Amino acid sequence: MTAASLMSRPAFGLRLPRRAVRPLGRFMANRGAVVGALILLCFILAALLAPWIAPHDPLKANFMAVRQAPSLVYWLGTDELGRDLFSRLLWGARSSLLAGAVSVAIALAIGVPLGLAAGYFGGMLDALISRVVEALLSCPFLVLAIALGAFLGPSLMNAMIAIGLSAMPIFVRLTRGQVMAIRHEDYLEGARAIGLPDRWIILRYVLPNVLSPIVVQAALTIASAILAEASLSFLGLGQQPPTPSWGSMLNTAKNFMEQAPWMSIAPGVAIYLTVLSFNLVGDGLRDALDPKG
Amino acid sequence: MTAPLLSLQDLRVRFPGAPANVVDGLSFEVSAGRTLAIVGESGCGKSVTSLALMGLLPAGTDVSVARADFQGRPLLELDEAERRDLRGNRLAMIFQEPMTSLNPAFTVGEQIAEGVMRHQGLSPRLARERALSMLEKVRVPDAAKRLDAYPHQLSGGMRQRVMIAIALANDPSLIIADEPTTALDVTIQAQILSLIAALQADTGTAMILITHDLGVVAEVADDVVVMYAGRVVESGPVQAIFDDPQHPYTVGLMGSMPSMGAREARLATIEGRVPTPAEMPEYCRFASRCPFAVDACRAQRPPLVEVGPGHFAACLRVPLEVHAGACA
Amino acid sequence: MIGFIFRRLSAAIPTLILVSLFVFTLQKLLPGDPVLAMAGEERDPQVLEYLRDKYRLNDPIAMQYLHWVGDVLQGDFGRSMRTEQPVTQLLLSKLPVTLQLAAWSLMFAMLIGIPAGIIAAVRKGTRVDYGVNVLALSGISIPNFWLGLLLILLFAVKLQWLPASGFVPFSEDPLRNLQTMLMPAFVLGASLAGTLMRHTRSAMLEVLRSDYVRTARAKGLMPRVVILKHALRNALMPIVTLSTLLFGELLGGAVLTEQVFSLPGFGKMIVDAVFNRDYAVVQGVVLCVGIGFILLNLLADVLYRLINPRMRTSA
Amino acid sequence: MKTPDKPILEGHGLTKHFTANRGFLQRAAAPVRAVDDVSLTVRRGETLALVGESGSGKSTLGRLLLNLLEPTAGDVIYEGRNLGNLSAQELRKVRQDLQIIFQDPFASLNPRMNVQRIVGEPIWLHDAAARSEREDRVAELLRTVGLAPEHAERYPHEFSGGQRQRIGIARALASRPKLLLGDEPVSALDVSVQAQVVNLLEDLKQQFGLTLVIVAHGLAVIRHMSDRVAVMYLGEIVELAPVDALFEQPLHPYTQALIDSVPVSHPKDRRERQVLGGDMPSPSAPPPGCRFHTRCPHARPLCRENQPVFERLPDDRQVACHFWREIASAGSGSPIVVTPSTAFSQRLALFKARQSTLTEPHP
Amino acid sequence: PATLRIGIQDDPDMLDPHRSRTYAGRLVYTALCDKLVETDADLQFIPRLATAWEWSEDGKTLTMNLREGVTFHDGEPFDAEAVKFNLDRARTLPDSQRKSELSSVESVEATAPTTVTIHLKKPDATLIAQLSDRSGMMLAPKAAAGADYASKPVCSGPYEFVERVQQDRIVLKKYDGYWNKDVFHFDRVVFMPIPDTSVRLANLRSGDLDMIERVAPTDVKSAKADAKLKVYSTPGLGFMEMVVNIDNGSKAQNPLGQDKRVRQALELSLDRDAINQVVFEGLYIPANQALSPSSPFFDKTKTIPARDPEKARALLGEAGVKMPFPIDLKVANNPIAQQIGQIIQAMAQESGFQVNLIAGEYATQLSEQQAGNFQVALYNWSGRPDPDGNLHQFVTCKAPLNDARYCNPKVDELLNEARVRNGLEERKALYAQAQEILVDEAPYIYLFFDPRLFVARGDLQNFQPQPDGLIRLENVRLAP
Ligand SMILES: Nc1ncnc2c1ncn2[C@@H]1O[C@H](COP(=O)(O)OP(=O)(O)OP(=O)(O)O)[C@@H](O)[C@H]1O
Ligand SMILES: Nc1ncnc2c1ncn2[C@@H]1O[C@H](COP(=O)(O)OP(=O)(O)OP(=O)(O)O)[C@@H](O)[C@H]1O
Ligand SMILES: [Mg+2]
Ligand SMILES: [Mg+2]
Repeated sequence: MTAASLMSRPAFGLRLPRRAVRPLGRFMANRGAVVGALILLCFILAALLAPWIAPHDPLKANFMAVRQAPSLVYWLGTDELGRDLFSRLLWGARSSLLAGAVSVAIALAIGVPLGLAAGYFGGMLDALISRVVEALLSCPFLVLAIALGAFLGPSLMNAMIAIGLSAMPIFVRLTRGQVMAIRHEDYLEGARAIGLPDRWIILRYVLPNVLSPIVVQAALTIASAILAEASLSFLGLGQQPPTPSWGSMLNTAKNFMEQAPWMSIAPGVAIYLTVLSFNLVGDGLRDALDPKG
Repeated sequence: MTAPLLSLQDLRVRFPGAPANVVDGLSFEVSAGRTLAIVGESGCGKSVTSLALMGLLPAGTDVSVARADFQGRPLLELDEAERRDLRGNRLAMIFQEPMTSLNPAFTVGEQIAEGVMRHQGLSPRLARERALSMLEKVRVPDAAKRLDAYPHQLSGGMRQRVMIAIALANDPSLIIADEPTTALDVTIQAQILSLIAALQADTGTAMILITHDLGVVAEVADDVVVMYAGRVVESGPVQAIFDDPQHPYTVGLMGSMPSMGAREARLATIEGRVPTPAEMPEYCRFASRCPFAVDACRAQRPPLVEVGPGHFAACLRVPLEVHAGACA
Repeated sequence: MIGFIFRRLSAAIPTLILVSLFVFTLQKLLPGDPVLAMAGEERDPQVLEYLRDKYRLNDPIAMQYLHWVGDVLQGDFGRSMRTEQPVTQLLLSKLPVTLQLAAWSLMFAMLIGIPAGIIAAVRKGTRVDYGVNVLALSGISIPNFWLGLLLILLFAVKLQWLPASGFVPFSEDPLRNLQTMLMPAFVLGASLAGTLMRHTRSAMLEVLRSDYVRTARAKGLMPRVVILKHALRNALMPIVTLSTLLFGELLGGAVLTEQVFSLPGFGKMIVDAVFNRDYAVVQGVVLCVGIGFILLNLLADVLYRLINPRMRTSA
Repeated sequence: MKTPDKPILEGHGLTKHFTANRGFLQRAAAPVRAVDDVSLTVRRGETLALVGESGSGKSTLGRLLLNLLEPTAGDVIYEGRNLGNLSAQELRKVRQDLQIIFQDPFASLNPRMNVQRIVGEPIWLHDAAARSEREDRVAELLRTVGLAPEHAERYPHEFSGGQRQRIGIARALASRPKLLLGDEPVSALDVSVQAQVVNLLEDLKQQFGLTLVIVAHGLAVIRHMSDRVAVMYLGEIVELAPVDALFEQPLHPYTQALIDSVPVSHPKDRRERQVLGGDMPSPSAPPPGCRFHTRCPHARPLCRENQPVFERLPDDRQVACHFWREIASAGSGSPIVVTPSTAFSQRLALFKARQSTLTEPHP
Repeated sequence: PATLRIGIQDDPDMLDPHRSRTYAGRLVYTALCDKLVETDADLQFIPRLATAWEWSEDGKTLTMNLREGVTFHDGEPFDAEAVKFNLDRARTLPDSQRKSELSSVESVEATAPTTVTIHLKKPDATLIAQLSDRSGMMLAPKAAAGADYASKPVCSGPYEFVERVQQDRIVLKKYDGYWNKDVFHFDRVVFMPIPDTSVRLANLRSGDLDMIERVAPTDVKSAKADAKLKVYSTPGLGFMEMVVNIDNGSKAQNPLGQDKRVRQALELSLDRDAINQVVFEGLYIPANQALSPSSPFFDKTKTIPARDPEKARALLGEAGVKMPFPIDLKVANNPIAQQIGQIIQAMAQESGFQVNLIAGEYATQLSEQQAGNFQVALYNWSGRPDPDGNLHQFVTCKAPLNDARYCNPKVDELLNEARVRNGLEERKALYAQAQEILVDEAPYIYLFFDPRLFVARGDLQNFQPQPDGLIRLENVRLAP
């Protein structure tokens, strides 16, 4: 880098708002991202407020009202056991959003430290971690998920663990790559020159500076995790009855695609919108956090 | 003197959403065979000026000009197709970063030949021959072999030579060189500068040389425009600028260059920094850093006044020794 | 190049060992007795014990692993416990289906995703960009099994334009093969196309900002040439990586699509094998997919070298 | 200027080879010989400059001296102690004494930390001072480098390049170092700002009795700042001499070429010049014999075969060239310096005078 | 078309009747392998490869006359030696799954080319039934001696093996040398495993299949409404039950396992009819015994108790358990089982139970059940023609499928006795007595007999569904 190229970056004014505000501003300027965030907010609220806003008990079967089409009583219709789909949809938001969030949390919790270690220390450790990640990557997701689901017993938590584990390699790779990219940055060398211990440098210097692509990837992974939960439900490995999740609702609904199409429409649209929103938000984050704009 | 090749009056550039013009009323002329240097600190709008002339600014950028006459044609009023025909043909550019300005995926021969084929309609074979002769012309050793080399196989100096070859391939009448040597080592910088000088003498091409290094200016320029924050603060023949700098900014700039002679006293400094676009005042943009500034400087935009033959300065307080010396 | 390929392949050995160890560990962790699962309604204790011995299930896991490695090194992947078919034969019979499905859907995805990504990047911020993006996201967001069923109901049951299932090898009846592949390839391709489009878009945006694209424009080249030659060539790197990754994923994982369209591919086989605890098959498939992955990565690297001359000399 | 003689830091036979990590089972590439068998002494209180082309190993040598890189061979002696033999504990102590300033003011500060934390961290690490005490120290340091204490709450991106470089210097000073390595501390800055930082470094050196090692390729700055200059080429020091001697009578042909390629400072000085041809060879495959022979206008067969010794000459000079005597008398080099015009000198004097009467403005 | 494509639910396991275990396999064997004895729609035994059979007075010798002129698909002739080979193979092959079915056989003797004599250790009333299933299937001896038999089976049925693509299809073609080939009208029969019921039906409706088995009850209505399709249904032999852990490890040590009143209460909390309506569209047959109405052994006297939550609560109170009484119910991870589980959960709740559903995939469920790691499990049994096959191996003390570890010497005695008696009425009485005890002690709570549901294209003629669910293709043809 030369003087000129460096200085041609915009000079930041002291009276300009802080950088923290700027990405937010850029994010808010992105219409798609804002719409996505609003939809998500609605779903999150729905999930949180489900006990209060759900018109019916999501678990209460009504054998007199099996598979009824949407009506004034049952806004979105009822399912194969006569349970209110709208209420189940609200409650299902809990499992599905949780599935997304927790799996990504698991992936992050394992992937990021491994990636940090591999990228920062390099050498044998890096080789070892990279090989393991490669091996994990070549082990098909569903094998892992089925095996884990079978091993731990099918449940939402275990589906989340499986999804998290299989999403983990991406984060290792991403983090490692980012760390490699900044490993020789002067501020790290400066930190070493002061004599700061590696642990501290990784935590205070490396991590914050590799975080933004990770955040973006996390948003996108949440979306795929929600879909993955639906897939696992299809194989009977996701959220277990009678607790609703969108995936399991859709899975049951597929047996009644013709007799009761409304059963699949509600969870289908919910999944679609959520995944779409997470993707939109992820996109927005990426653009907002990318200094190159 | 013949009619200038390019005559620019009152160029203004504003980026969408920006609070002030990045280039604000820039005027200059370049004649065939001459070298005009544009000097100024980083961020003062030098590159933006060159991109505006080339028509390469991002879409949506607001560019206005009172007059931009290039070989008798209104440069900024041409439509996109006409400008495309001009670019790389009559009007060529050399960029600052030789390491990133060449496409890593194609051989240098191809990258030179491409422009030749585009503008001269030569066959690939002839274009390749032309590329070879261009490489020889910019004194790339082993040119025939290097023709099929990829950029990454060349050193920075070599790459900059290739960039020059690309620019010269269609015998342009004007070359805009945006800091062509900044990224290079001193020894390589010297090579490139002397190459450019020699080629220019050969072909009679006019050149706008953008730089922040006064040494480079001293070395090759005929005329100089000193820019500060998007405006011209001083312009004139190179001798006049070096021997008779009038604007306080020019004086400060020259004084802050350490000399190669025996060690002297402390360097002069210009305190403060370039105002950001948000802070650009309508009045003299240097006023906030100028040790000579008076209230009048903050009241109006100082006009460019002729202080010598062809030598202009935009300062209310020139000549300094008269105005400032008196009240010092 | 040959030397490079050889080196890469030998470097893949530890990965394969890890993959196989990994599968063995998973297998060991799996609950459920394979012999019992196999026996189902018939549970003669003597027979169960005999089968356990026969499949070395009573051996320590390390021994089982060593035996298996030894056999694999001799080209023997064992036999399916469930049907006694040789795993090699099983793999060979499923591979064409899986490969075809993967190839068709990837091709479909590329034909849609890459041009769409380029257009979106070039028209960044316009309505075209938004439209393409929303379409791409839709492709990503619709669960495959659901879309698949919907298509079957529409095109196979209602309209009767396409067969609902019944894979026919391309060599046997190309037309019929295309017909059976159309819907599954669309279902899989739709989500891949979305992913590809988005990556193409961001790679293109990145490249369009680069200095050499500016140089190309400064040469007065036509926009078409600038975009399709100078920019795309360089944006291809991440696209190639992604495509090979996606292809690799398809090798092991078009499970739901295969299920819905009754395609006898790897995905379906592996799900059944895991559920039935047919370990030899699981191991065979995973190893095969692992090898596939490694070959794909190799292919990606070879392609890199073709696209990016910088990597050729730094081999 | 008097040159104190006591060494503070010595390098003996320092060598650094970078081997690219090629991974398991892959052919190793030839190592990059970034620094090859270099010995030099840094004297207490002096300013030593390392000059050379890009890739000649200046930064690597600097980092070796500061023990930021593990040498492939050779020793670094700091105040009589071999750094290679110290325990982690002792090394940490030594780290306080040896600090570094980086070239790129945009890359050398952690963008996620505010100035208070950036500058306060070394104090926290080495002194375990109380929080308020630390804040006072930071404020004082900021004042020392010409920033306002109020700046402590801000983040690096809120500063201009020159100000950031000052923050970097403040951080380096925070652990009360004895020696400061500047790795191209001003070359990323605009001339006007560059001058501010050069002046600041000189002031600090006086104020704290620092020893400076300046890595640079801008010769004018070197000339202005340093006491002695070491010229590097392809991982080796080819000439080492007091600054005036070096600039007035360069002995090594490479030094001559370097000085010769500096642009003139005035259009009147334009002249035909002898431009050094070619590029620096790759450090992973340095040429045999004298490493400079591929570009040297005076090269003879001997240069191709024998590596010249790094000869010690009178007047505190050292040079590594077989034929320096003949070449030196050939009389190349030594830049022509034109005295500035009276108009300019007068206005500059006026400018400086005005400047100093104004109180230092803090933006 | 001369091909019949049948969509089946699961992929069969190895195609060796002596070693195979799956129900799906039996579907294929019906076309591929002839057996000595056949059953008709009323579950009566009728001749097939054996044209006649006769019991000795003491019930310990069975003599069978064999059909003449029968050849295996590879041309090998079928004779008494072949029968001996097959029965011996089924009894002695180390991994034969038929050993227990033929455990009463002491030796087999080819007394003449077309006569075979089977000597038994003790009388066995179930033997003919066994010989009407896989134990009585005749494989070509030469081929069966080879190692690769399972992947290329050779029998003597109306259709011979062509190819198999695992999980995709099993193709059979008509065997020209079949002794009764004129009543078989398809040149080829293809079995295609498609596990998902809705996909299976969709394939039938799109014309990619000609016939499907195990149709989802919820799909029956729409299939009936489709003029192009025809629905077949007959009561089956298989049943669905809840297995209660009586004495299998620590999970049995609770009132549910120890006190029959709690189990009775659980049963009383269920409304089988309601479940039938909600889940099965009323197509299933509620059960409280192991013997289906289609079996001659069906006990008409056992009426299904009506749902009675009050009484259930009272029983729970008597048993002294605290309500709500928590129980774990294991269900398979398929939609039907889960629906039933959820309904049971809802119904039992009103009777003072708190049912906790635990879904598991098949293999795990099976091991856990055997290991005693369950309290109650929902279980399906495909059914056997002879009552012994539906009772003895579940409820006698040492029986292999007795996951409940229920043990009542009286029951053992009755069921063992029923094995060696030959008269229908005599046996019927014994089974009735045993079931009396079982209903009272309720180690197994029977829920439903599943009907055999098929859907085929409308122009398929002469197909007759049978209680065992197997598809017999005699005379079946497409309308011209
Ligand atoms: N595309 C753009 N959008 C918005 N602002 C821009 C853009 N390009 C440049 N600028 C701003 O315009 C101003 C002038 O930039 P320019 O690149 O012309 O400076 P320069 O004089 O060439 O500096 P240097 O010496 O660093 O190359 C800077 O403040 C820069 O931030
Ligand atoms: N970490 C590293 N790994 C591999 N090679 C390196 C590393 N650091 C430096 N090098 C190589 O060592 C040689 C010397 O590098 P060094 O940075 O010391 O040069 P320099 O003189 O400081 O150059 P510059 O003026 O460009 O900063 C170069 O060829 C460089 O590519
Ligand atoms: Mg610029
Ligand atoms: Mg350096």
